[in-house]
Amino acid sequence: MKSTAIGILAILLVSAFCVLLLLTVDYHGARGGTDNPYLAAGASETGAVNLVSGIYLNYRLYDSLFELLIFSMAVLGVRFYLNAEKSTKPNVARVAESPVVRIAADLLFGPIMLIGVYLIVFGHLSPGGGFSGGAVGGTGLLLCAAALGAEVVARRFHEQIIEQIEWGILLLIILFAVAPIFFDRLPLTDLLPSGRVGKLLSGGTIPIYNGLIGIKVFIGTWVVIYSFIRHRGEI
Amino acid sequence: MIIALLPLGHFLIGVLSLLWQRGARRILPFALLIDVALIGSLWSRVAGGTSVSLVLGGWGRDLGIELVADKISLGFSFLALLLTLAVTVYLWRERQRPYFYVLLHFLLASVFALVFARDLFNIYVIIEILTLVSFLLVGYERKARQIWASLNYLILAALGMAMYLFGVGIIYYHTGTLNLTLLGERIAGMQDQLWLITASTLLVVGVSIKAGVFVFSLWLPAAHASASPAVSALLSGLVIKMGVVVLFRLSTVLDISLPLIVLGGITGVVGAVYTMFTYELKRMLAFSTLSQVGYLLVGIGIGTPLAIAGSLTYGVAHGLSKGLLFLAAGQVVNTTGSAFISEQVARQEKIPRATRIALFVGTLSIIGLPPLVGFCAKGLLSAATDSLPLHLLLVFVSLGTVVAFSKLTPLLNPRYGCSDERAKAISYGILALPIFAFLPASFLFVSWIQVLSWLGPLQAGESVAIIGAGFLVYLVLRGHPVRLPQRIFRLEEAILLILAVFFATFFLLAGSV
Amino acid sequence: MTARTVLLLLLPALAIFSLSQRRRLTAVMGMGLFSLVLAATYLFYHAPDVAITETAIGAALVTFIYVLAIRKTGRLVVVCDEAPRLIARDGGEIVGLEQEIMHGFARELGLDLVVRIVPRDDVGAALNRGEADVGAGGIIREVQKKAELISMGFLPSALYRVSGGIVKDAKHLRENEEYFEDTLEAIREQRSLSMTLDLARFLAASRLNLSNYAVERIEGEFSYCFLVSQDQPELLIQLNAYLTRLTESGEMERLIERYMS
Amino acid sequence: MDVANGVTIAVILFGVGIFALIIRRDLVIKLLALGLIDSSSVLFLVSLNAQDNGIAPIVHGPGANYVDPLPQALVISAIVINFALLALALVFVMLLVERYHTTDSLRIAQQVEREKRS
Repeated sequence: MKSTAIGILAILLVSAFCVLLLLTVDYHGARGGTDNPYLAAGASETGAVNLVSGIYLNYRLYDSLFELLIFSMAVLGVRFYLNAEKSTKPNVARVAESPVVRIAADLLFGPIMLIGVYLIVFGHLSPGGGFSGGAVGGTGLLLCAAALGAEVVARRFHEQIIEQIEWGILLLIILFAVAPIFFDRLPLTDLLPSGRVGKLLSGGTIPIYNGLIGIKVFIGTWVVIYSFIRHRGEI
Repeated sequence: MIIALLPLGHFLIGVLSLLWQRGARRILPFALLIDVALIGSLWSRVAGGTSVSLVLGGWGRDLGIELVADKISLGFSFLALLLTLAVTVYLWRERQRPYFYVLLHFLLASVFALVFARDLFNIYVIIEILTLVSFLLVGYERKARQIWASLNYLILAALGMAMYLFGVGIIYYHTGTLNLTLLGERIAGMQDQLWLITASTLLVVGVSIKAGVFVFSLWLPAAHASASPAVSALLSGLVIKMGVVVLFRLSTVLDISLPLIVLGGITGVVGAVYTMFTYELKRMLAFSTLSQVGYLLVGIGIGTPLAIAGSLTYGVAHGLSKGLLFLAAGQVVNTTGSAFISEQVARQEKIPRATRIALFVGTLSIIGLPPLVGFCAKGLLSAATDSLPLHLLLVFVSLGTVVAFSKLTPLLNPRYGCSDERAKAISYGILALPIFAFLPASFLFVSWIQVLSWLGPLQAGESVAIIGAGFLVYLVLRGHPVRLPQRIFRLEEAILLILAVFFATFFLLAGSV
Repeated sequence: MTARTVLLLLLPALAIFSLSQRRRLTAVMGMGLFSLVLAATYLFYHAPDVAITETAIGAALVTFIYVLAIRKTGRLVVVCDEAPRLIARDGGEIVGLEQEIMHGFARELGLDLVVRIVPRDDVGAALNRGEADVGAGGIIREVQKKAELISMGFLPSALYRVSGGIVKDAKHLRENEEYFEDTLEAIREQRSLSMTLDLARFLAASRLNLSNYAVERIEGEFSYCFLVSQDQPELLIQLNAYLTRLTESGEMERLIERYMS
Repeated sequence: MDVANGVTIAVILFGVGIFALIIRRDLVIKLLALGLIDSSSVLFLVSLNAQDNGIAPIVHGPGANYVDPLPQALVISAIVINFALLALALVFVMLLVERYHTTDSLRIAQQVEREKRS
């Protein structure tokens, strides 16, 4: 088929697809949340003010565990495929040339890390959570790498060790999730008291999961970014 | 509780073997042993036809994620165990990187999670893991061809899963639940609603891309043919079946039987034609997987208990034989150094004897020679099909398979042969034994009285007749190679085709209610 | 027109704009902006958690790894020593026939061209180390016997042997000067020298005073070519195809006319 | 009802994504289009289940008109999963480009074919 023919066919099919979807999805404004089981009892059952966190790390923790597995496998895959081909230039400590970048990076690094930590710690009370907090932290480290050079950062976070830590934390998370069976409860049950709703120490196991996931994602993000930087040979 | 432990346990062991890389290879057999024990104890609870259900975290069905074990999930769990064991033994001597074993554990974890899953979004997450694992496994040796096949696979799979997510969104918006059981209750009597038809189409199309349904799975031949033999065996034998399992789960709730029959028919016929006229061993096996998936879908689409039993038995049977064939084919390609059957025939003195026997057994099973497991499953399925056109369709697919696999007959010359590595021979044995012992495999889904009452001399006669006829057709066709269009396997054309068949599926669904 | 409507209408516009870009970097940046707008839209849909996740992952992380990746994917690295008219510095830029050819070739592959000037002996080494993709700078096809892959010749050339000069200092007596600039320098200072120069370099050198040197034309048919790193046979096929197309379309003749006459 | 609601826009974005996925041959752009498709499914889920006058599901009192938190929780998983797939796809594209020196999908496909035949 010629490319024009493909283009015409594509336009026809895609627009028909869109029209079909729009016509059949009988959208008439969202339903109210009155009959929603999560809204009815979510906060008191999980102890998390942020219902999204409550669902994410309590009601549907099973999904989140597997999602974490996907993330870890992606990190593993990126490292496996990028690092196997030995980078021809071992010294990648090239610092960003423009002083503006350095100063901006210096200035932004602290606040970004702070935001990351805040998202993790208060994930059950306000929007945020382990995943977004960890990703923000990892991205902050990229800024640091841009200012100081990736090698400097990498030396602080020794690769082999942080990888062990990353997987160790994943192990901890699963063990923690499976642990209730030793107390004769179903796996993934929240054993801790949910505490007074709205306080920092509430939400049962949710803050613990948030913390562990946060550290894990933080490391994972950095490993991905560092693998890309190393493969590229400069920042 | 055991239901949750199977996936989570493998998840855990996978992480453990990553942390303790030197032991990764040796942990795997022990883990499999534990699995056998766990599945065995579950089996005793579902054997009577009941199912075991568990909502994680102790919540209600409307809040938490439900896992359900029934005979079908356990049957496929057994298939997963056998295939993994065979692959591990097959690769025992060629020390793989620990990475490989970690991926195997994660593959098992996701397979167990999927066969028990009863939640639309949970299925989404687990299918994505399967995508990721197969993606990493296909490109594992880092050959450019594999990487390209993997990338095509990933792009199409991601497109499919986005469609699936749209479907999930529509369903949740209208019903407020993701649990399949609850969903079934809530949509009762709503089958003619347009939104439900669209959502069903989106779900079916999304999963079909993973399941090896012809028009949706144009990535499959390249990926399965270019991966290393062990990986191909796992992908073809196991991962594809997982898509079929999900389609089956959906079909119990949504009314999708007509599209399944039509898509299955197309898949079967086109797959059979491509199998007949492909002269590259592993690519031919990959196409044969397509045609057999057609079989499975037709069975699920017919929807009577017998048809479903036949179809899912066939799923397990095909997993075993295709696994065996891919492992043996890998050895054939390795020893002769050629991917094409004609050149392999020319150098066949290099093919070890055990490999030859394995190839022979796998072929016999896949063409449905009584009393192997392939025959058993095909017989059940054909007994369940009472409409004539469908029956003819199944006969055609079987015929195509026989014609295609007759190409292997020159390879099976018993005069030649040298001895094989012991590990390889054992791994063939692991898969070949259940093929011979057909009865246990079919008992998984149907009681043995039913099996014996349905599989009479009529079925056996039909099967043998098909094999004979197929061989004759092969003899006629032998000298006339045919080149079939390969362009549809390009990424762009594949997406166009997927869209086109999306509409076909939609109108089939709309027409059937 | 609420703010949400504006943001929503901005989304398809941004998406179409970015995905129709030719330059990958613009497209990536466009999609990064798209993600930010999307995150803002989520806020209007009362989904702060989704908005934060989308900002942290969709907008920041994804964009960063895209930028890191396309910098790596998008380069065609050419190493060469200077050869006047073929590939040489002119002010801040690198100009010449080979530069023009490589520029067109890189554009056809969709890559950014990077030219690095290295000592002439290092051209092969840089290719072997995988630091560069193509070697250029007056490479003579018939002289090459190394492991690199050699493209077809695209321009006839000649070889001249230049030797002699005044021995100032024993350590200056050397076969090859590192850069062509050094060779010119040596001739200007009339140092001792023994070099084989291709046509382009010889023409540049002959503007200087060569009366103290013995000049001898080497017999044989020679032509210019490119070197390709030996782990990239596909690149060689592409390069040869490109050169053939240039020659057949007459474009090559025009280029040669422009630079060599 | 407003035509420019999230659902409509999400479907349009989905269409734009598929279209770009088909007609753009540059693999990096293809991946961007894939990211767009994923984003559109996220927008679809979020906007479909959010009422206009609702408030974010951070509970501070009973009876308020909160939006449904479940789709938001699902969507967070989806975003992370899509990131994971994308990072890996990008790595594979990089490996392919290093080998074939092009991001053109058609040309890579041709070269893979050619390699296979030889």
